[in-house]
Amino acid sequence: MQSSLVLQNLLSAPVLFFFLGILGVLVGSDLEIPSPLPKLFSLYLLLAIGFKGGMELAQSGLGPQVLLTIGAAVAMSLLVPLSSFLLLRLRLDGYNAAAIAASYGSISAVTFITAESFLNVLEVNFDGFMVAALALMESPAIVVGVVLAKITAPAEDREVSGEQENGNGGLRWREVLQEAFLNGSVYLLIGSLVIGYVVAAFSPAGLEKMDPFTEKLFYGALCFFLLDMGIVAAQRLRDLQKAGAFLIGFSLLAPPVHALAGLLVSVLLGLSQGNTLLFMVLCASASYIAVPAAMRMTVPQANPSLYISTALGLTFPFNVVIGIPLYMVLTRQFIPAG
Amino acid sequence: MQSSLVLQNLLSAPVLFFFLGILGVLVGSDLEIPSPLPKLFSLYLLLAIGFKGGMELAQSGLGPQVLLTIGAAVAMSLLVPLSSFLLLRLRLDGYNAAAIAASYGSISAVTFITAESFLNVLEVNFDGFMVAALALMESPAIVVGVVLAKITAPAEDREVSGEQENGNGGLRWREVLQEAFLNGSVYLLIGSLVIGYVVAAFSPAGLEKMDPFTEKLFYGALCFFLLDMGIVAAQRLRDLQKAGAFLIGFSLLAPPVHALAGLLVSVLLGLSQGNTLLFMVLCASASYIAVPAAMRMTVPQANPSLYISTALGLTFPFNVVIGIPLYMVLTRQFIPAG
Amino acid sequence: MQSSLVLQNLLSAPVLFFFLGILGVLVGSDLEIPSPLPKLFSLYLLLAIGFKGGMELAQSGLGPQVLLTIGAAVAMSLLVPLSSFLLLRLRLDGYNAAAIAASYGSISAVTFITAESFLNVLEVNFDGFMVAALALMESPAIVVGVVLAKITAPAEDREVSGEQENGNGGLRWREVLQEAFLNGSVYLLIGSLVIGYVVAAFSPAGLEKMDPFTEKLFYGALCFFLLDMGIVAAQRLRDLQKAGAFLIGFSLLAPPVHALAGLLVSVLLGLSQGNTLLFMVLCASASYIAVPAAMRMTVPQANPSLYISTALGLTFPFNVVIGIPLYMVLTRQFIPAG
Amino acid sequence: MKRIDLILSERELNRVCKAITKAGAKGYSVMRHVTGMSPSGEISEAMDFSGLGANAHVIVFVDDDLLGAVAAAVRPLLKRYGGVGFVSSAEPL
Amino acid sequence: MKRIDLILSERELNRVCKAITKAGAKGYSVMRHVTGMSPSGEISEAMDFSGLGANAHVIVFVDDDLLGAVAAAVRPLLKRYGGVGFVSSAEPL
Amino acid sequence: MKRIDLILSERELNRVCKAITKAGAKGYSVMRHVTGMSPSGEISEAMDFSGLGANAHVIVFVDDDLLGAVAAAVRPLLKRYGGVGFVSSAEPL
Ligand SMILES: Nc1ncnc2c1ncn2[C@@H]1O[C@H](COP(=O)(O)O)[C@@H](O)[C@H]1O
Ligand SMILES: Nc1ncnc2c1ncn2[C@@H]1O[C@H](COP(=O)(O)O)[C@@H](O)[C@H]1O
Ligand SMILES: Nc1ncnc2c1ncn2[C@@H]1O[C@H](COP(=O)(O)O)[C@@H](O)[C@H]1O
Ligand code: NA
Ligand code: NA
Ligand code: NA
Repeated sequence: MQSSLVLQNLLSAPVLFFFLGILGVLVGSDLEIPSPLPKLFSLYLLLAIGFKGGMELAQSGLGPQVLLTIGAAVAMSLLVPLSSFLLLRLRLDGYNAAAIAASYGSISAVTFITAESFLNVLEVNFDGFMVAALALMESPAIVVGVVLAKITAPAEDREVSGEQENGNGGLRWREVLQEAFLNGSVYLLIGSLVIGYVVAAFSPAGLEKMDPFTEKLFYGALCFFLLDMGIVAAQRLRDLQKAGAFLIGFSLLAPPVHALAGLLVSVLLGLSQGNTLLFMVLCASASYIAVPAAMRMTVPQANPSLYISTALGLTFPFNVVIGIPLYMVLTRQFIPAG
Repeated sequence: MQSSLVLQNLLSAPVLFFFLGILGVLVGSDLEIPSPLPKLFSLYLLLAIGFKGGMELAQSGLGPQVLLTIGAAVAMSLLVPLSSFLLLRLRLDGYNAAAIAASYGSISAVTFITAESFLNVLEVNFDGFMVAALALMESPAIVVGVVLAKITAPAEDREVSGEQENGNGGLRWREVLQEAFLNGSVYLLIGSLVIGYVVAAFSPAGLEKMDPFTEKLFYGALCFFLLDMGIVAAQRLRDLQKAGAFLIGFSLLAPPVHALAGLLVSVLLGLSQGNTLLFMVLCASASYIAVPAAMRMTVPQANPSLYISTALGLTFPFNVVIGIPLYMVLTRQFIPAG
Repeated sequence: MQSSLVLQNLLSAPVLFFFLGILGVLVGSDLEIPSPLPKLFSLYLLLAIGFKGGMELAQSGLGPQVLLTIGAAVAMSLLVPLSSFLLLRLRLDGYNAAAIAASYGSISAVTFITAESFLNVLEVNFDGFMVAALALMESPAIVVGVVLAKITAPAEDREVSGEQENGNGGLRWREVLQEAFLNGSVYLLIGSLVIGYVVAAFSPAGLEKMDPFTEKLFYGALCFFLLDMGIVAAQRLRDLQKAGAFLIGFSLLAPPVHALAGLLVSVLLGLSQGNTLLFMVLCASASYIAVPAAMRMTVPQANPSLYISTALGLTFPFNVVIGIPLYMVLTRQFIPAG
Repeated sequence: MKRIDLILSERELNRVCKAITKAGAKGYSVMRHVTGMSPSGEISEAMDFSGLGANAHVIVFVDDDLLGAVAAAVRPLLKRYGGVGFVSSAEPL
Repeated sequence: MKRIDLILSERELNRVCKAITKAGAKGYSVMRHVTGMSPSGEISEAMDFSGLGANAHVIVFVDDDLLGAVAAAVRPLLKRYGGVGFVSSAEPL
Repeated sequence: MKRIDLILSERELNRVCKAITKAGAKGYSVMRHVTGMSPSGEISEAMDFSGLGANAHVIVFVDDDLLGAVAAAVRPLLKRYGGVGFVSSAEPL
């Protein structure tokens, strides 16, 4: 049964288009999706997933399990970067360790979406409030990362970076929070979630009219975007030689370990099979959009090619290709079917 | 009942996404929809609205009421800029008064589309020929604006601008007409209208195949575009300090006044509730696409930030958020339900 | 009956939008679809047509008629450039003759798609394996073109071009094959074909989810893209004065002649009416995407404006407007209805 | 040789390019979607959907003796519609 | 006059533009979506969807006496975040 | 220092960039989607969807002693595929 799930994932349209993108780079095709078209798809996916999540949240309501799950998700997004940092610090300087830890504490919306599509094909249910968990897990890790970088910074650096632009440390914090909570993707996701909630609650006639855009088109648009993600991930693979064996090992072992932690929490919370898989995927995935952008601004001393190439070049493909079905196998082992 | 209509509009998906865009700018999110993606949505909306309008025009035919309504629409697009000009001239020089008057005489397709969506949600019918009125109201105001600017130009200016590039004034007229009737958005709208008409009349099998693109997708695409319009409108708000209290007052009072004039005409023409709302919206809205582009070429002495920031930063949000439900309240007062 | 088919094609939405684009350029409208939006539509069309073709191929299987048809298609893509070259060599130097011949040996995916839409409206069936023929006809002509250019190159040129960048002739071949088989559009088309096949065979649940994207949206997206193709083709028309009467004649006579050759082969193979039309269109159309890009790299001595302006400015409009219905008339003459 | 840098609104681009050609320049290059700031305000890409668009940057490399003609052709357009122009020295590679 | 060419990551563009204005320059122009290479690696548009984006090219024409102020304002930003700056001579058209 | 401006078709961009690097330049910047005109015709963005694309503008700042090497590496490519190159003087900011 295990291998059949992996195979089923490998042979689904989104994953196949992801491979097509990777293969294109490997064989040297000049296929490219020119900027800003990928941005169109990423904005679309965030808007659609947020809207649908909010809509379902309005239907399920904000009961105790919902709030507990969301709380646990936020807690994981604080714990994962802390433990990752301790491990990464063994081999890396404080700046890079903090930036990479922040990536792994945060999440990848596309991995989450791919997991949702996987569940849809398997006809396993999941709840809209998991999107709220997704939205709230994006930002906290950024704050943790910045704090860790500050704490471990050599004394003289701390002086300089405090002085340089703001004259004091206070303004700096505004920037960190701005980057963490108001960057475009977090903002659009949360905004669409709220809109979906409000429309479902107050003008449900609008839901049906949104359906062709946010629901029907979704799967195809995901395929198109994963094609591009394949191209980009493959290009990132080249940077990995700079990363070294330690980081490569980290980026392939962190996902299953974090997924196991997520499974444990899900069992304790009594989540359904579908929600458990999504929770595991949230813990296992690493951010290559919001966090890198924030780290570049707030911890410029860290090397972007390290945190981007690991999160995008290894962890993302691992989760999309092997991780998701693997976590489903584990879910079925430990969680009774709904 | 009145307040419930306003609320219903405020809580609809398109208006909520519009607010999301405005809010993004106000709180300092870096959410942006990079160029040329907004152009994709504006081209799409024009194509879809034109096609659907033409299709329905073919079904309703070109009876006397249709022709009368269209004639009245064109007349309004000549009268509104003339009266606006007289008012604006009290405080502004001839060039700026002419350019702003032209904006308010012309129309905003997105406001019209939002009103259509509003009617759809209320399940109030309207006719396809209103799109023809929309299309024919875009251009005349441009010609009026240029004529007004010419007439009030100081004598020495007239000389120079006549000479400068063409050697004579004749060629200049070609340019004005070109800008008025052949600018991209007017051309695409009228072209799609004609195509919709022809397809409906001669190869109706094509209608059904166009439906997913022009009809199903429409509401979601409008939401996406209004998100961007919110961002752009909010950015324009900053320019308003240059405009001064007189212009700000004008941009908020002109819409309801012009809408009332439109209501009067609708009553005289015996239009249905749905058509009356659309007619009022056409009169009340101001152009921030075709007219500014034309004015920049033909009346370069006017200051673009004045006519764009009023039409886009104030009049557009006013109409979308408050105007449309307000005009609907008035419509229900004076027009018997179909 | 003949004229009614031509008229039916002329009055279909895709062809009308194509005319709208042409007319826009002729009357001087500033309507434009800014880059990279056209690329979005061309990538989308390739992905959708490939996916649908692969899906249908999985349903029909790879029987002898399928393999024979595909074999004949590849043979045509070798023969057409050879015969065209002999003719073109009468008036043109070897480089230009080879490059133009390669264009006409290869195919135009948009012409093929337009023909499919035409058949859909007529409710005439055709098979998914014709997309495989399309995919496999793109590349061989490129190789033929390069070989012809090499063979007819003056001795001293051959030396230089062999030396210049690679030090030897071997590497050069890699580049030719790379351009022929791995350029973006060929790669995406074949890749999507394979994916469609695999998904249909192994995870058919995914087919339905792709349907709104690849099937429903298709007709409208084709209209949008043909609007742009009209603009581009009209702009290319201006370059034609450089081409001269001989080339203009060639670009208008080659399509029907090649279509007749295709008809002959179809009769011999016993193809259905729908497949015959598509086969004729493949033979008749000329490439303005993959081949020009490849020729620019591998035969830089040829003048791009010659091969692009003929294929795009004349042959493409001819096929879309007159060719397709004309070939259908012939098909009905010689092929019994299914 | 001289290198001329012109920065102006995309709307007037066609006119300026025609003027450059008419003045005898053998070539030029255009970058669109240029944003910028000047005493008359900030130009962003935000209005791109309206076709009012952003700025364009035109580069023209000309022989010294053509500079006068190009300048004479372009100056009135910059004056009428706005935009700036600068000249520096350059040599063919 | 002087022509200043700055090439830096789009992420820091706002800061740099503010610094230029604060230093007293009357205008500048910005080209985005610039890619490039430097000793610290290659910058492509591939990550554009992430907002990490590519480089931007900023051109500032200033009077000679302002060069010092603009340089002083921009240099620390280039040093902190990366990016390069060059100066050449130019004259108004 | 020298500033080298190259304008050429996007298709050949990779080759030219490689040549520049191989010649020893430490960095360069690329602007794509450049349109233009030259004696051999007009280049618009109209063919962009085909990948045949428009022009690219490459800027390279190099020390004076590297100019020769870069010029030698780039010239044959410009000659073979088309494109132009110009050199001016510049100083680091
Ligand atoms: N000093 C300057 N340096 C660089 N670019 C400038 C300068 N002044 C103006 N510009 C550009 O030229 C455009 C038009 O200028 P203007 O017509 O003065 O508004 C501005 O939007 C800027 O992009
Ligand atoms: N010598 C150079 N010539 C032209 N552009 C350069 C040069 N060095 C760096 N750049 C550009 O400046 C960007 C940032 O440089 P850096 O901060 O050194 O990584 C690079 O990505 C290039 O686009
Ligand atoms: N004199 C010039 N000034 C600026 N750009 C030029 C000039 N000549 C050519 N170009 C640019 O270089 C490109 C290629 O030139 P060519 O290879 O001569 O066709 C043209 O399309 C223009 O964008
Ligand atoms: Na995570
Ligand atoms: Na109006
Ligand atoms: Na062919």
